[in-house]
Amino acid sequence: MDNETKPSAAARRQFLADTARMACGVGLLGLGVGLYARHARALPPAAIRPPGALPETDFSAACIRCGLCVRDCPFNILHLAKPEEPISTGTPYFVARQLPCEMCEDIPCVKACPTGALDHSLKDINKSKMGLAVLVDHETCLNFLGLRCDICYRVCPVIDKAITLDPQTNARTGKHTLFIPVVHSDHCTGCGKCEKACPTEVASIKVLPLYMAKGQLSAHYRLGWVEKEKAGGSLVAPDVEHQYNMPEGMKYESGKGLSGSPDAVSPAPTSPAPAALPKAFQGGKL
Amino acid sequence: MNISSAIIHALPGDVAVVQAGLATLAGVEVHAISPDGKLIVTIETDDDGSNVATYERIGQLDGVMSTAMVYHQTESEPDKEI
Amino acid sequence: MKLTRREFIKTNAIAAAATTAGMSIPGVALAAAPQSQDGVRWDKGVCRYCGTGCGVLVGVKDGRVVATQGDPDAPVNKGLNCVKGYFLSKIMYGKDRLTRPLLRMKDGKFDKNGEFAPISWDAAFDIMAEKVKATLKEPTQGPYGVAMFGSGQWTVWEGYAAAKLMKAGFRSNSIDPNARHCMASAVAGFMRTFGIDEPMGCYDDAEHADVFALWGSNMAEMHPILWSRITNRRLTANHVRIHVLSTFTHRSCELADNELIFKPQSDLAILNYICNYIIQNKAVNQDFVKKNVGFFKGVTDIGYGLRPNHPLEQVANNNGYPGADGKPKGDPNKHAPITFDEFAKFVSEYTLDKAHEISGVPKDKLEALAKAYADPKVKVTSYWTMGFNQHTRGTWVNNMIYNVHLLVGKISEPGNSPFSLTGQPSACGTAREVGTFAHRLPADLVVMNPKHREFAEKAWKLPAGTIPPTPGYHAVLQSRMLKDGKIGFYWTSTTNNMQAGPNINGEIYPGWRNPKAFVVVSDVYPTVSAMSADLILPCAMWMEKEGMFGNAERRGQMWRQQVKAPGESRSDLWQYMEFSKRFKVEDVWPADLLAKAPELKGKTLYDVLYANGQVNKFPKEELAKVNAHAWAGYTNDESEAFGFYVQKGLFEEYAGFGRGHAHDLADFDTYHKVRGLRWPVVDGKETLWRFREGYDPYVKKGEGVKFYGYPDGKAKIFALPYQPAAESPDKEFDLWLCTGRVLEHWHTGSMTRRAPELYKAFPDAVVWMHPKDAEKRGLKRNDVVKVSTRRGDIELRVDTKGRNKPPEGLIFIPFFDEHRLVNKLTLDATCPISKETDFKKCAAKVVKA
Amino acid sequence: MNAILKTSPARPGAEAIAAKGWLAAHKWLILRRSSQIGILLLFLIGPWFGLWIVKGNLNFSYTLNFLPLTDPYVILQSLLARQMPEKLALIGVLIVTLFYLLVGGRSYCSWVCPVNLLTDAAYWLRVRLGLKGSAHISRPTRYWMLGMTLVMAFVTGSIAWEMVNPVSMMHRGLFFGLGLAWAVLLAVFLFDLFVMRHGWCGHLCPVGAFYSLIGKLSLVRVTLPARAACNDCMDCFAVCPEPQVIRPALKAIGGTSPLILEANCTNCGRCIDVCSKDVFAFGTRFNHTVVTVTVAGAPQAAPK
Repeated sequence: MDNETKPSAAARRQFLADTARMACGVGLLGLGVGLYARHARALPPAAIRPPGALPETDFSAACIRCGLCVRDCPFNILHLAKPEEPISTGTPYFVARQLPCEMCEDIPCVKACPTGALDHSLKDINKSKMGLAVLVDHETCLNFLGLRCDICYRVCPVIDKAITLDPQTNARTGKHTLFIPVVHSDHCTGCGKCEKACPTEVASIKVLPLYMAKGQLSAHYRLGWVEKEKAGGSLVAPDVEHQYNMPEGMKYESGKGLSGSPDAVSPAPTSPAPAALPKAFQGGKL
Repeated sequence: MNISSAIIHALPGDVAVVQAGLATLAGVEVHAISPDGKLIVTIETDDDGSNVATYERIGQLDGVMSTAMVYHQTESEPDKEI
Repeated sequence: MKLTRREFIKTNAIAAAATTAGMSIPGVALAAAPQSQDGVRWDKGVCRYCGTGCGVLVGVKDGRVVATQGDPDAPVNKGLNCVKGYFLSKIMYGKDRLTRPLLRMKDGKFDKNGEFAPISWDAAFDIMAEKVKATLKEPTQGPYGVAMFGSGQWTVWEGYAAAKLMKAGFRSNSIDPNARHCMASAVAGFMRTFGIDEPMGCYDDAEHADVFALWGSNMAEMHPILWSRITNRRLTANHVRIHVLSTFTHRSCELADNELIFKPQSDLAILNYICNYIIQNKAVNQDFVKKNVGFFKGVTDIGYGLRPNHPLEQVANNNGYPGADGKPKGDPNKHAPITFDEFAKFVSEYTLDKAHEISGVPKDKLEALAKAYADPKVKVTSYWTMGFNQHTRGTWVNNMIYNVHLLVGKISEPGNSPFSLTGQPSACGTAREVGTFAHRLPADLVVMNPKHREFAEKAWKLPAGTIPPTPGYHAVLQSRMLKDGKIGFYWTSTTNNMQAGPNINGEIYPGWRNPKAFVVVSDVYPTVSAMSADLILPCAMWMEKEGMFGNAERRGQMWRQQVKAPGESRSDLWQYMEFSKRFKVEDVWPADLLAKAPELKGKTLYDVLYANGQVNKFPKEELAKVNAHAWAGYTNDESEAFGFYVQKGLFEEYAGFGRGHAHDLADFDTYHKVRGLRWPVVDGKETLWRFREGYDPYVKKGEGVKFYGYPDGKAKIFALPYQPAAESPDKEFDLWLCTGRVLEHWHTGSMTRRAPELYKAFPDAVVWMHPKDAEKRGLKRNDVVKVSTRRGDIELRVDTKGRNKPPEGLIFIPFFDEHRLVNKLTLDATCPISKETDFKKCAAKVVKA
Repeated sequence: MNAILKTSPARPGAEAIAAKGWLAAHKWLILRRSSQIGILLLFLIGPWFGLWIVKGNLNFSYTLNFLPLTDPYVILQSLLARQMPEKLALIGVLIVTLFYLLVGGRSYCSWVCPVNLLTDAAYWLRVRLGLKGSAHISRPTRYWMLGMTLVMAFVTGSIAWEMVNPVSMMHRGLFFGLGLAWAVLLAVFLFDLFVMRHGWCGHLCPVGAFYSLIGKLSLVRVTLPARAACNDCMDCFAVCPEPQVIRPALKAIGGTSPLILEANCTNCGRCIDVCSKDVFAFGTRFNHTVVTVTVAGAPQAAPK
């Protein structure tokens, strides 16, 4: 060691070899870590990030694993991932089936985040997108079977917006209704209360990451009725009035079809009521 | 173990004779007798061979017109609780 | 029952052979019962919860109910259930099921302040008998001090056996069912308007009406399967309209074409406005009204059913309470005939403007509703539940909805139906029809009527004068009498009044813990009530006994006992009958009564009431015979215990009251075969719509419509005013508090909270509040708040979104949660006529906890 | 260093105990352990007793909802992964950086880091068991490790190192649940015990490497005001986790000041404790003065 200042050729070779060995070792380790990190970026579907979480790639860069969000969650629903879990170690998540997000109005978890991994521009918890509820199994959903469960609907904190019930006739009984739960992605926050409360043995409705849950229409087709509503009227000049050959007492209206009958003049009884459809028949459904 | 059930048609007058005959066969139990001469029996034997033999012997009993097996099941652990 | 595989296979083998040979084999019970591949035996039953009466099939394996299914052949539900029904198979198997009698003891003896310790049934009945006898002798208590609080969840024969034990055995009319909290107003409404109880229509109205009006009923959550039928009607018939009236927005409003959120109590004004609208617009069905209706004006200063010393009662001159002279102050039920014109004049002050002003409902919405009722071409079915019934003017408001239907003649025909829904599985079948109310006897008979008493005494083969002539203590009065020391022995069953009754802090708890009272609770789980009692008796429930329920459309449905009750649990029926053996007639009847029937001397109440030659008419062999079509060798625990077909005997004796009196039930055996029948069942035919020729066998040819409940065949229209609630918000208590239910839990949750999935679905009660009200108080959603009234306070979380959306100034709290007892807050004001509590209106305040 | 162990059969510090008494010979060790455990306790009374003085962990903590403290290393990785933290975290970085500039970068390792407790224990046991052999990895490897973690943050766009970092894993694990982190920590312990002396903290840990960079400029230093009194007992070398830092200053190689300026000195103060001659003392990087006066009584000390 005394020769440190003046290394011999052999020592220099030794040094170079050592350095190369070190670089290779560390490099291999780095490769492992890198691959592991990439792997862990594919968040398992059951793990849901707190509200305001950046997209997973950004999140794993911004989250410094401090656990402040965990500490400030008043309902103790958040955990930090442990090394054995298939989630980036130390990052916060919750499992809806165990304890869902209670959607605090003041969003304390986001406020607590020192780095913006939970986006501080999220001020309204209803705008958060932790995931998207998906009624994954129509075969076991009690409402699809005609039973009156609709628990997912009633526990939804954004009831009537994020989940609506679409009534359809129960063809089997002929006199009952199937209340089909429909999730609306523009309002669903992915809080997971529906998944937690779903009474079937294995939840029939689950919160999935947005990228898994959401489909997308192709740009080459537009929904005519949506476009018309957006435009506030027909995109092409409105139809002109039609005239029809009709027997006495009968009426034919474009869109409505035939009405009245030749003998009975009075129309079918309708009771007067404000014109709008019941909310159950609107529900944001297309 | 073989368990099977059968309907035995006996001549109406010979029911008692048939019943006595069945009583001599091992593993055969009479469960019901109808007025028109039908007997419902179960037959328990250890293997297929003795099962067939038992049916043959029933057929040979005096007063038996016909024997019809209705139900048959083999069970390896007959004394296990369900 | 344990079976080896050999036995199992043999049984199957025999069954197969027997089926092929067309023979039946006695002693092979298993084989004859329908059994599926997985060894589950299925039999028909009825859902244990609400008054809808959904049919279910119950699957039993190894002596345990392992599965249920909606009965696809049941006409009500066609195989469907709500989510509570989905978990039916779990309700009997909560971990804390009671299995032994438990008595509060200290040093081996009963002590009111002791700890619960297990005792034998013998010891339990010993102390009960001792307490009953002491109460009968105690001058301040007497026979009416022996009181019972029963249930609309009693099976028909349990209610009947209990009523008989109380009214004829102990000669106390102090028996009342929890249905008093639930539909007494509907009953009083029926009796006052029609002179006969129970709805005239049936569920099939749902497929025929053009307009549905919900008055204080959240059917979407409380009658989920019926709601699904109404929704389907709206869905499949374009012209159908739905009007929902409520004091807050709830799930049923989703389907509303017309949502009317009115101020609490203003339904009275709206109903009068509708009558006025009908008259002003010449929409009265003149022919119908002339022929079928009489007009009456009721007394109005009837008080609020509060304690007599309450200021509101002191100024009420027709509340029927003892006045200064000791005589009753008038009669709240009193009414005198008026003319149609007088009635028209009376309602004429309820103009659209006034109705709008009182109710706060926009005028166009009120008018739309009135038009629907007035339009002769439109068939209207009105449904109501607790919004009407739990009302300090509950009887009135029931009368007033009939006013509307009667004025336009929209009644007693498919689609035109005022229909009172029920919340308990046998509120109609047991509580009402069997006559377990403090003033009633079976089949609409009442104790005040000497002819009715005579009829009952004869039917029961008892001496004249056995049944006392005055009504006993009703539900709320029982709580007060307990507190005042007037009740010495109190027995409640199949109900949870310490959670469901009003003003727990002020009345019920102090009453039950009064040293002068001995309180017995028969129940299956350690409910709040059980834990407040002195003696707990473990009960058999639902499929652990043979039963019959009667649903809201007059449909009676029976089931067989499927499994044994756990441990030492016994059915209520066994409890009443076995307990009756503890009394000799001499112990409980006065000498002069006994002198009229010397042949009864020395006999026990059991001999007199149950082994009377009628109830014990059917020998044990009947069990197998009656049920042979379903189940060979069937028997049940009560019949084994007493040696005769107890249920059949009780049923047939009871059915004798109604047959020929427009309450006809079919014979016992039939009910065990069918999926329920709607009474009156005459010549084997059910009745769907009452009071109308063709549909109702009691209306003769050519009579058209006949309301035969009254001798003149006419129904009554009542002129009754709008009056304010007993307690309204003020400066300090500035919010209306309304209580109620949620779909996931049934009533006090003693069953549903023990199904883990249902508990998880809605674990804790919350207070729903308008977001602005929350903001004003500095509250956020999910904050823990303290809700208080003049009677107490509770802490729970606030919800500003979600299923219920109260308007500003009103909060809603469900009562299912035993850890957040909202009935510590409620006021024990009742309808003075029906004596039913108003759980929907009192004044409360909310602060951050 | 094998030689050292051979020539001093007694435990290092025995002389100092004899000279100064046990307490004085353990003063800094006790203070340091108190600091390490005290910090853990501060974090633990929250989850244990619901008394929230400090929330979070060493990556970021928030004290009394007032004082933010951020690990600059993790923020550096986050920045390299192209994420800008919130202001609060940056204030925390500033405070922490300034603090360690003051007290010495690797003070983090010896006074704060919980892994140090573990590796110290491993070393103590190693000596106890008389385990001799040690693998050879050069000390600068840690800088390669540091470089690698930073490159990985940049390349993967995530704080990749945090997934395996035993330091934060241990600290976080203690308050939020260890999970399988115990296995990682056990591996570190066993590595230090059987494979390599001072293996993790002294050779590999990139966190330590990072803090050593701050340490290059930091103020508080171990000074050797009485280096002349050194009797070459070698106890300081025996206890020092980074013994290479002592020699230049002690032996005045290249005419250096009596000041340990090496970035990897952890300011643990153990050398001060074990020196019976009181050669070492805490001072600042500006303490260049050498005490020429012989320390009184020093020669007489050290009874064997």
